[in-house]
Amino acid sequence: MTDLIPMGALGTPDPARASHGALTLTENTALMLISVATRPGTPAPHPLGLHLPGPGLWSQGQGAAAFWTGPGQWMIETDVPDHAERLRDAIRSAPGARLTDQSDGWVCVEVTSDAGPAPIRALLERLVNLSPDQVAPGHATRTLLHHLGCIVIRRAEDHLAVLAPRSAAGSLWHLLRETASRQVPAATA
Amino acid sequence: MSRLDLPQSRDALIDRNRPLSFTFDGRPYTGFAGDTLASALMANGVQLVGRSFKYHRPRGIFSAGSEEPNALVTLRSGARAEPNTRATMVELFEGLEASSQNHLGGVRHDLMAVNDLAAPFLSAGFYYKTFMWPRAFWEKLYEPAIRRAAGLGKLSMEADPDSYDRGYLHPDLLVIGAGAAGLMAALTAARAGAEVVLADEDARMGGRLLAEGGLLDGAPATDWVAQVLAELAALPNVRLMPRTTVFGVYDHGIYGAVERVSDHLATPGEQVRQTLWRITAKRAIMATGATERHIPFADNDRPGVLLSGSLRAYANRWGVTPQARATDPVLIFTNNDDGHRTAQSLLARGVSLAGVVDSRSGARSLGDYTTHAGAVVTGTKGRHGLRRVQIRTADGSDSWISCGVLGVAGGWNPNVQLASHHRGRPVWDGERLTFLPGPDGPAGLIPAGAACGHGSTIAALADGRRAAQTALTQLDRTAAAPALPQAEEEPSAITALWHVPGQRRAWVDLQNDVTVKDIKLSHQENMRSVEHMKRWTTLGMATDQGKTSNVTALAVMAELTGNGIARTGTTIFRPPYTPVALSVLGGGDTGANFRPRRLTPTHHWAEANGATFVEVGQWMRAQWYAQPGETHWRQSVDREARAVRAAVGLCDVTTLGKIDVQGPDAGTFLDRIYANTISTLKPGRVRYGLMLREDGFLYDDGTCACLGDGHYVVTTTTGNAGLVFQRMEFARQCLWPELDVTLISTTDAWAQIAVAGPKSRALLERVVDGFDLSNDVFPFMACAELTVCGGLPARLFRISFSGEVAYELAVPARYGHALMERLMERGADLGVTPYGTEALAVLRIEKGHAAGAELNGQTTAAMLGLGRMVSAKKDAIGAVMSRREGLADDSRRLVGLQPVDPGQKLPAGAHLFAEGAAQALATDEGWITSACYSPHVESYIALGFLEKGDQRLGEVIRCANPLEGQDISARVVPAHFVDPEGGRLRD
Amino acid sequence: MGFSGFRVIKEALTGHKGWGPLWRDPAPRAQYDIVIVGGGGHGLATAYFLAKLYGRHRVAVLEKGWLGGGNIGRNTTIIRSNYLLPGNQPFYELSMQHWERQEQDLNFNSMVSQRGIINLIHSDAQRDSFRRRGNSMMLTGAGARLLDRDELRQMVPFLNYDNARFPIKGGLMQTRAGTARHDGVAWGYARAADQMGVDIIQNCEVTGFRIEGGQVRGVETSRGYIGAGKVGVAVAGSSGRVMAMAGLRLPIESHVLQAFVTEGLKPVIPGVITFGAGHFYISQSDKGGLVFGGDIDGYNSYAQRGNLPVIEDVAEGGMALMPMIGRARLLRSWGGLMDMSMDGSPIIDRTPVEGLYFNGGWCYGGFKATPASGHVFAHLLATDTPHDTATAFRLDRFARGHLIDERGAGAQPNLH
Amino acid sequence: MLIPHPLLGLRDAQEFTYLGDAALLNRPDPAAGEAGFADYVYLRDNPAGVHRELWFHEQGDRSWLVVTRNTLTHEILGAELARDVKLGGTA
Repeated sequence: MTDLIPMGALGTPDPARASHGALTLTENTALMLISVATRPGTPAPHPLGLHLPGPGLWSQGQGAAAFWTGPGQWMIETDVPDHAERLRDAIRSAPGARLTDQSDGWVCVEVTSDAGPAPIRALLERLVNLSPDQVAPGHATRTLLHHLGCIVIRRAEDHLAVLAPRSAAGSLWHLLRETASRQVPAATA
Repeated sequence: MSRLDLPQSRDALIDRNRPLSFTFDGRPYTGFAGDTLASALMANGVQLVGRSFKYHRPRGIFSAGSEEPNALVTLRSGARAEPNTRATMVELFEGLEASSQNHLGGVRHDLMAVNDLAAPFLSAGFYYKTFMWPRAFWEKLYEPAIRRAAGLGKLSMEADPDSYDRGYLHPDLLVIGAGAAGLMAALTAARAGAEVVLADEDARMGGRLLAEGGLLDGAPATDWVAQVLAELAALPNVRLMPRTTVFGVYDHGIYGAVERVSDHLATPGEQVRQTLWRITAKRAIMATGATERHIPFADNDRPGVLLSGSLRAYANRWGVTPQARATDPVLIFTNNDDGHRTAQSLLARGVSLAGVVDSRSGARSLGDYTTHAGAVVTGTKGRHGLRRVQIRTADGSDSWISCGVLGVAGGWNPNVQLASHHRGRPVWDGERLTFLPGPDGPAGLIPAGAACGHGSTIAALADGRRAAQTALTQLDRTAAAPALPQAEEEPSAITALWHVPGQRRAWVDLQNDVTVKDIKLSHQENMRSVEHMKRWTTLGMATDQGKTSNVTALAVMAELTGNGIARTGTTIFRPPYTPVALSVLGGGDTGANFRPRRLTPTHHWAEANGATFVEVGQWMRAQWYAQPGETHWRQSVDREARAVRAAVGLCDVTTLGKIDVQGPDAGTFLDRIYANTISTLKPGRVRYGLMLREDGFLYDDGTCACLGDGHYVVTTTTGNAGLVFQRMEFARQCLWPELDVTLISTTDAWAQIAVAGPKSRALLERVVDGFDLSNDVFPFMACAELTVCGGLPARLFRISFSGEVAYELAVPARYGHALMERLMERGADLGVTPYGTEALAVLRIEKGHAAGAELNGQTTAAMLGLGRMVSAKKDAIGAVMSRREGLADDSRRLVGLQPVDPGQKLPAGAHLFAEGAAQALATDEGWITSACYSPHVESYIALGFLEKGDQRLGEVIRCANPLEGQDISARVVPAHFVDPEGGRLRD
Repeated sequence: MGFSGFRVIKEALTGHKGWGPLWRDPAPRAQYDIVIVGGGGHGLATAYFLAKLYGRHRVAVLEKGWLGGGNIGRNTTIIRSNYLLPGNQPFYELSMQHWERQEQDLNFNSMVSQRGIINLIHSDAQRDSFRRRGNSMMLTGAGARLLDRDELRQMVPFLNYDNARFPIKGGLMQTRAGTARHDGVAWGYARAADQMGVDIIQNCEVTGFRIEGGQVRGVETSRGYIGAGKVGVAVAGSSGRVMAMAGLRLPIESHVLQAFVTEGLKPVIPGVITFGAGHFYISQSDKGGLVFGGDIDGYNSYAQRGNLPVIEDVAEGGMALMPMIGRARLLRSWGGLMDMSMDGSPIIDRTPVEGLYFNGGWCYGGFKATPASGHVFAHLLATDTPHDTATAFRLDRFARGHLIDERGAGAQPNLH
Repeated sequence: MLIPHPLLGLRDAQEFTYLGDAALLNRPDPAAGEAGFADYVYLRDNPAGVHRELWFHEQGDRSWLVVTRNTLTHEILGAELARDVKLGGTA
């Protein structure tokens, strides 16, 4: 194994972390991302039985999760290195499936609430122009966060993940912190 | 004057137990919580609050809402000073500071009031007819004087210190306005389970129900309002948004709204000041109410003259009337029953009434006061505030009535503005004498209540319910209809009276000083189209956007044309409904975080090593690395460039776009993307490629590496990465979807570092894991996947931008920082030097490589001397159009230029001329694209496009930069200042 | 009767009874030598110059609504001649020279105010490209100044120099540029043309062309057929619609450009400032409103109104550039119909239909071109040869590859 | 504006990049020569009314869509994946 020491996307060796009220923001440096592409119209592969979901959706499987990124394209997430390797092998052997490792292409910030879904909803209202059902639990989509193209994954009612191009990690972190730190009244809806 | 003495039960809307102190024009006053600045000023007997735009006439509070044209003040001070703020919309807070505007030497003794004496000369459009001679006087004398006199308030010139938020809502139903109709609509929809947003510009919801003092179900209407609001607030599917103005209607049910989160506080504290909401609603109900109109008569603009319904609102909601002295009686002038309702309200509150002047013959009092039926107001007196009103009675006799306030009731104009935001025109209702929302309003916007002519409380309630039911039906929801509260009938019985004819000036637009005479003059000069009249007179262009003037002016115009109002037409209303602060529209970060920034994987390393950064597209790149003792950037750049030529340099080139192209048809696909052929490229090899736009001009260049069968990596220039990806997806999805190929952008995934210079191989040999870098095994334009630094997966490309032996080494981005450190450490004895974009530019200019300045979208492959790369054997984007005569015959070619005097600097952007030629556009032969000092050549050098440049090597030409007074002799040389044969990079 | 300060005083003292119509409202005649379709700035200026310079008086201008109701009345009033390419710059300089004597030529104060325009520079590469442009301006006599940061800071101290995402490094200035009162330009030309016998016919919509044997004979209108020896079309954003009636497709798309004005404020902005990096430009009107704009919305549209994203984008640009405007309020926003051409430059040329002439493709730059556009279009209509400054504005330049692409953006109108 | 994405439902137009007339799907054969390409690259119907046009979901799933929209009212009448349109030959 290499002796080079990896650096977090925010320029720190340890994952960045911040809390604002009920919200906690944590850089997820353990996440590995594997992009899978097939010719549109051909059936979706099931690497190691992982279900690759339909448009706008995110689904969790054993040791890994996946979300749709475009017609015939998915991103698989896992934080288990061995599993990642097995997944890569499985994709390579799936007919017509193409693999691109994107683990270093994105920064991922996990946003969790310790006061239920309301703070997450209020944050979402100020971050993305998507209706609540488009960011309901089990949904993932690429969209604009202010001027930054991001992927928003609603992992649970009280848990959101935001992925941005790794190089824009600083801008994403600033944006999330600024928005979270403002006194956001709890959403009524 | 002091507050009206009222029983507490009917006076719940101000809190007399919470006094608040404030200042106006520096003088201290006291009001109560619940007051607006306007009501508090009234309570303190302040009548004169400002000056008009053109004549600087005294102005008093005219309305009780957002239509206010007169009472514009500067709120707060210092960086938070907010000019042109409507006193009627400002909630009083402790310590509020406000000042009057647009005067010279105090609002009472405004020296600019001299304009009023010159009024005869300042008729509509006067400035188009004069100030033309002598010519030079316009900019030097006339215009500066006009500019100083114009404008209203002043900006502080300091940056706005507050923060702003932005948010997005997606309700089923947006209800705009929380008056009788809006509340009823929201209640109906909310009970049916729809997601409802109820927005109102007022701090307090209830609309006119707060102002009328009437009864609903036998109790004060405010009780019903409270009860409905309590129910709505308790429902999870309802969001109440007071202090929120829906300012614009955009396409497909998108509404712009501003919530004034903390404007009612002295400072926002931790909160934002305002939030901009973009509300995407499946349906919306426009329950925006109506605005009362006035009736122009001679000298109708004095402080103390105001709208009758507003007078009623001040009395009922805030317990005040606007006399300068409490004992002065109030007079009403009306052409409909509504004026009498004000009289009744005032009487009920113990206000002394001088009577009602009612233009309708046969009008009768509705209470214990005098009604002058068939009479009109024909004049006023009072310098800074109203003292007397002249009336002409039905028998034609004139008389003067002493009074301190005149309430004018000319009927109500539905607030149709939002319905016109898609340029739909309101339609004239000859019976109600109002414009109503037209049939071609925005899709999904349903007018309701007074906004569509149902002005009485009982009608508005019913219509609100009707509108909600309509919306619910359209949304496939069924709803039970909530019962309507019982209310009294409120007849209108309006008869047309648009203005009182007379010789003296009668104001139509109070802020911009447009009078009935101006409209007549406009007509006389054939400015008869409504738009012409508006533009000639400036009517309706005031900050109220004509809310208090447009319809009246139209009626006057209709009278002149004899065409009737319906045929005279109307102007349409444009967003915003009321003015919106630029700071909330442009909210968010305005400084360094104005737009996202992308940092390279070695950014922090570079920062720690003395780098100066430069913006390149979205990226921040190291421009040069200053070493101790270097005082000028040139010292650093020269050193870095020399190090690459003599030893080895490191440059982070991660910013170049990287697109992963995979699939059995990838080669075929790339043949159509690139002008040159790619499909013949073997795994392990790299090729330089040119991309054209379909119009045949150069678009981008870069390398294409073949990593394996059907697997390529395309690199793009930094600035074009996004565009190239978009165009490639276009080609993949829209032009040739039959090809089996997929595209993934991997720009951010790899940290890519250029290792360039004669010692680059020696350095790399120290980090690769047993990979043979010898020239035979890994020659120029080779590529490989390998591992470095003990097992780290990497990609290596042997490509060169500098003309030296060079490589680009890519590793997963998280290791970029560590790799840079490792290369620096391992290369210390080799003289390894980090270099920035400046040295990169020097090196590529020396080598004659094109970059952004040469690929500026106006150039062709042939101009770069690369015409042969555009394959004639295959179809590719842009190939056909590159053969057009205008491109094919363009004989400008990229050349090198060297100053005859080596000490002279060649400026990029200079134009090129033949020696001795007259310098004009007609004789222009090209321009310098890029220039730098070359430490290798030891002279300034440049690249440029020159007419037939390839045939003019050795010729001395002129580089003209008249912009900076330069005209420099330069020799035309080949565009390769270093190693023209290319031997070095193949070493 | 002429306009002058003296006359304003005289009329004021006699109750303004002497002012007559600024122009007549004649009924259309059966036949004209030349019919101009479009009563906007360009059409009215063309008629004026036809009468003034080329002695053509049997001329009608047909306007479907009220004269000056199109882009001439809905732009941000900027005039400038700061172009790069030889196909453009001499033409815009001709226009600037007309602007400089506009009031005296027309006896109408259109308030030409040469208070300068500054294009901000944010990078060395941009300075190089502005130097190339500034030199083109110098070579046509338009004049230009390259300002460094300190000079700029002296002139406009209120910009965000210290904490900007796009640092301000200087500016390219044209001191002769500035603004003019847009409505006044239309009215000035209309009045002057009318006085020379041109018939300006409002509320007269052209519904078709009568073409016989490849030769235009006249136009069908909502007020009946009007015969014409020649027909010149100058309808800006409606170019596609109108020319389709003659069976022609154009290298033009119609787009919406929004413009904005704030409430009136005491003087703040000295001239015109453009902030390319933030897509924002601004000036201040004589009445005190800050007049500003940014990018086109970007999609084909005939709706004369735009959407929120651009409004927000423009306001963001403004706030980033000059954070002191935050507490000014947007009073009004509106949209104009832009005839966006495929290379960003105009077309003034004959068409395949004999006797039918076209003037369009102005993108968002039509206002400043108004006088020269009228002048050279009149020249073309009167002489059948292009004016010296307008030889590049040919319709066939697209097919032949002689583009005038200032931005190098290629055949995509929403990028120009 | 809201674009009715065939796969993702209503999405704000701000996520999209606009290109122009969907006739750009009909790239001519090289045999059409310069004249054929000049028509394709430069000439537009530019209708005041129903317009089929290309939008790229740049901040979304990277699909190119053919959107049918009225340029007078901005009303959207439908949207399809450009790939389907091209493969279906209905461009």
